[in-house]
Amino acid sequence: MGVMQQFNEPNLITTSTDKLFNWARKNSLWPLQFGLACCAIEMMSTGMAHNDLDRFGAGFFAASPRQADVMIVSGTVSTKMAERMTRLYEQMPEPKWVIAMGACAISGGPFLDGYSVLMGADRVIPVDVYVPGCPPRPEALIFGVMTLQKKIERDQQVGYERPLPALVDEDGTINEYLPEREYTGISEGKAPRLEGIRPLKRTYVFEREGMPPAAQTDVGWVPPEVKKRLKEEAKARKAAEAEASGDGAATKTEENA
Amino acid sequence: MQTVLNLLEVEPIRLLISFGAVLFLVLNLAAILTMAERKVSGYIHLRYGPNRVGPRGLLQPAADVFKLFTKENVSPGRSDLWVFLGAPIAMFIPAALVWLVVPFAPDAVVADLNVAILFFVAITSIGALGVVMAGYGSRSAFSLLGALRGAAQMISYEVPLILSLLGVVMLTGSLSLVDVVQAQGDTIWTWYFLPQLPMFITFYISGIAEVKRVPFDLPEGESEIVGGFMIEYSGMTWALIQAAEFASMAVISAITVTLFLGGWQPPLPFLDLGPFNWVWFGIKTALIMFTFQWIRWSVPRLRMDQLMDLGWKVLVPMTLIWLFVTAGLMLLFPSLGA
Amino acid sequence: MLGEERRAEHEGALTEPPSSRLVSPDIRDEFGLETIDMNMGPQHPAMHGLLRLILELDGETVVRCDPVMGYLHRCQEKIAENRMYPAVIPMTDRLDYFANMHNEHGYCLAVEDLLDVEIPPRAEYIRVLMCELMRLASHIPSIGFLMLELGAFTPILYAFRERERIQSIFEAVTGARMMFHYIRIGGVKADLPPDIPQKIWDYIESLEAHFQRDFVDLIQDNEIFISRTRNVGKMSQEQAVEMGVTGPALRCTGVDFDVRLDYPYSVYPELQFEVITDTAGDVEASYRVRIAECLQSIQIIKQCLEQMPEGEVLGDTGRRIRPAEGEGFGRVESPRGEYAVHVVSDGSDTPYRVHYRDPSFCNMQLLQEIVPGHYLPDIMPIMGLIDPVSGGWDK
Amino acid sequence: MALTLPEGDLQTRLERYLEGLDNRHGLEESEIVDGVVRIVAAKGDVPAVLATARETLGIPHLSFITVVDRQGTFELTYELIDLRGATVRVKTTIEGDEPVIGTVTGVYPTANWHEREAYDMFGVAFAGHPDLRRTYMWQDHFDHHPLLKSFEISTKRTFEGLR
Repeated sequence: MGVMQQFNEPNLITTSTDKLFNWARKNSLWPLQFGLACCAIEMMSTGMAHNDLDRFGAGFFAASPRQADVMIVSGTVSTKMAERMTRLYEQMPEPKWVIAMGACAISGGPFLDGYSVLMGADRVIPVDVYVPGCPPRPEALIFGVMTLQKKIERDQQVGYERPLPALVDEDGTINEYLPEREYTGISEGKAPRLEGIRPLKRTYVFEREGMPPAAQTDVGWVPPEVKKRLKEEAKARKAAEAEASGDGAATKTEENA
Repeated sequence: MQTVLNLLEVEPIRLLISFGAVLFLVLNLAAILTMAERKVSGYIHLRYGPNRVGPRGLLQPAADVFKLFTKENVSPGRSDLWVFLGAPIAMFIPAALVWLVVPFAPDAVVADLNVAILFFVAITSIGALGVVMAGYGSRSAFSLLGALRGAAQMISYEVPLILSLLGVVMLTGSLSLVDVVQAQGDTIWTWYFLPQLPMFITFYISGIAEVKRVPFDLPEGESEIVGGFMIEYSGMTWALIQAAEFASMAVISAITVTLFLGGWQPPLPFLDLGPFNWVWFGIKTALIMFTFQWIRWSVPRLRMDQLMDLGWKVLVPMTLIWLFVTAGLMLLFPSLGA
Repeated sequence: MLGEERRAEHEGALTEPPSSRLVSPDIRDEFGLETIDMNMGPQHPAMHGLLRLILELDGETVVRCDPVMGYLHRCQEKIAENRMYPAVIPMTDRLDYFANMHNEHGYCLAVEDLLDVEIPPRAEYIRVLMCELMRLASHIPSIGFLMLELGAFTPILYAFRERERIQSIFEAVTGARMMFHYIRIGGVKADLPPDIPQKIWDYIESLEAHFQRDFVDLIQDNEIFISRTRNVGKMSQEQAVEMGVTGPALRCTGVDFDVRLDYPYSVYPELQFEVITDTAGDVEASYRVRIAECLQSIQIIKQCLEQMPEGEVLGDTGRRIRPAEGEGFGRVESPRGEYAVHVVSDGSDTPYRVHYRDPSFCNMQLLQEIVPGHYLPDIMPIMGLIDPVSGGWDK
Repeated sequence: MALTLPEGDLQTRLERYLEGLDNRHGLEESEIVDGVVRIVAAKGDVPAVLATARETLGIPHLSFITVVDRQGTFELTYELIDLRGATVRVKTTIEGDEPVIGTVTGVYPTANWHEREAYDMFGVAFAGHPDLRRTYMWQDHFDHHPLLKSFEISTKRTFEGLR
């Protein structure tokens, strides 16, 4: 799209290509074959004979994210899955859209209180259409797909200002624009930890022989002698830290003096 | 006008123009066949299939193609870029090249080679190269497995494919496809699929295996290795692979029709349409392709070892035996040969 | 038994045990052979949800298979501890989302065990009726999934056509397509609408008429289906019992354990049905067990409709459910096997501890036992044999 | 191939199980309640009791292992069923902040994942377990044992707050 973006404002070329490409994109929305939980069954029902999603050209469920256009987040996203979901989202080629299907994908739904449940898919990836329900009926998902089609129809390559989140006064004037939400963090490594809960001491990491590296970070029961050694190591480390900080404090006082 | 027609007689220009026409046909064929596939699957599945885009959903392939045109073309970070991007081209060119020797009608063939069958055999076997390139270039365990499966399968099934051609070659005494069609005559019982029935079946089955369709779609194996060698392709490169697959499927159907089902010949003499005999060719090719799709939506997939068993333990011995039977009959009754 | 003659005909076609395909590590080292590690899932078309398999492959032969779970861990047990007894029922719906009725039933049985509440007989019959409809709505798609994973796309659509019809019955009775919240502590939420028994009867009759055509004739004698499933995932009775397998996956080895008969609950003792077993213990046998169980379910539904008494549908539990201190157990036969619930009460109106024994979780231990030695594409039919559900094994 | 399931009348079988377990081990409590053999054993005896149940009495199936956090002590319930109507419920109590108990994976291989689950959710360590990893949670992201009563989630929904 580099050629088109050299224009500063919409003209005949950009608007007509917009029309063509938006028409093509909205009529050929291939969802990623990505079933998360209960809603996946209703998503499957949508693709099946009774509610035939293929009528709208959206019936080709691509198994590989490289060939998909829209990701239907169908179900509860756990923190363990959130990283995988973000990676799948990043593996999809542009342009791409996301439909959050069901209460869990919108806000966490009935599992909102859970310790391992992400409170909505939009905490990690940008969501275009929300389809409420638990689970939504197939008709609701079809309505969601059609809503997404309407959204795609409005898309422009040049001269389109994305609506920013804003604080609006009572008379409708915009008071202040809010910064856009940044979707970083999860895909780079760790899911956000729960705060305010005291970590327990009874977990240890150890390497298990004969397992591939991916499985080695899991926890296992540790024999007492190893446990003892680990404790000693931790104690030594703590002592070293204390010493270092003591040194640091000492140097600081020297500088001040 | 006359000069233009005269120009068409000049050899290099005629070749170029007719090749352009064939290329146009091949590229459109992929789009038409995806639509046909979705409609046929719809009827088998008791559903409608695409029916919102254009009249009865007929513009669906256009939407798909334009969408794929504007899709981002991702190549994995660790991929071998030249091999990765060259693979779809290496798959598409052989599929399109074989169309050069397919006789659509008595005078409508791009190049009436006297070694057309050898050309067909040589060019189709290049297709395996593209699969291996795609699998190797993607640097993914799934695509590597897919490529290994693809290479093993296509090379194995090349053998029965070629052996099953030989009966026809022996009967005709020529390697030219035009000669083959003309030798079959214009009545349905003189076509080669009757005297060469085992060869016809072998060619049909190994043809399906050659174009990697269900039940032989192990290199793709959507539910096992998630698309196999094409797992990492997106946008236009993926579309090119799909186009190559559909083009090779069409070309295998066309060659089946040419070799065993009388090419452009009408089934009965009074149905001869004269210059419009290519209609017969089209109808027969479409029927064969329909059976491919019918099988596609009806049966499960084989496993690798079973696939090899079928190829080497059933199809190859069958063709070899029938080859000897044909040769013996031709020795006994010399009138059989051309 | 269905197709027994064909089995005899094919005997000896594939007698090589899968373990003989494995090369021992010493030989691998000696010839410098390398294995590749492969991750299958959590997003994979054939993983029945979010399962990740860490595989070690020698060519196409699986050397080691290590299932990793937890991608759909939804804290069901913790949330149940923080909710009142009746409010846990809608959460159990979301456990094994192909067997919602059975989950509710098991939980309600456990709480009723604590409460000693009288359940009206009509409610019991309605519970059994709904559970058996649910079993149909689970077994038929599971056959479709098995075929889908083998590469045949069409049976899943026929299966979902039936599921859609059963779901419309559920919708008429309970008001929801999937998450019913219908079975309550002490009975069921509401009586059947007046025209529903006739509708169920008509549907069951029509299903019986075309069941053979759509799900048996289309699949059973297909040569490729037989070669892909026969002697795949073969296990002995000891192995299956040792690994804690229950349900169709256990019954296909020949152990006739069925909670409905052996640990009778509800009105199952009053109904006539058979426990379906098969001797082979492979994927094809499990397919045949599922098919025959569907026919048994149809018979049970018919008996329920014929014998159903009139009367109340909800026993008196009081407005506020507050069981005395103690423990309650409930055990039902879900489509995947033995589903058990253990509820511990401390006298307050929230359970002190709820533990679900989900059959998907326990049956999945089979994977690491029987997959090594099979080819990579055999994992898919083996998943079809176990037929786990993501919400079940991850809770 | 063929597996023999226990036979005979339910009541005699229950009595046989009770007797068999009672004779061999010093049990703290043992009784038959509502068709269930209920047994309370000391922490150290549990693997031996289960071994007797499987090897001598022939109870083939371990249904589940429940851990209950009694704040200070952990209560474990092993539910054994003989697939023919009889149930043996073995209970034990573990004291202390770092609970350890012997594994029963050698007796009932199916206990493997049940013990992993108990370890993940409660931190109960099973000594001698071949592969004691967490089943559900990640060490990298989560270093709590969530089903402990000391671990509280945000909302508790009861009538108490509403009235």
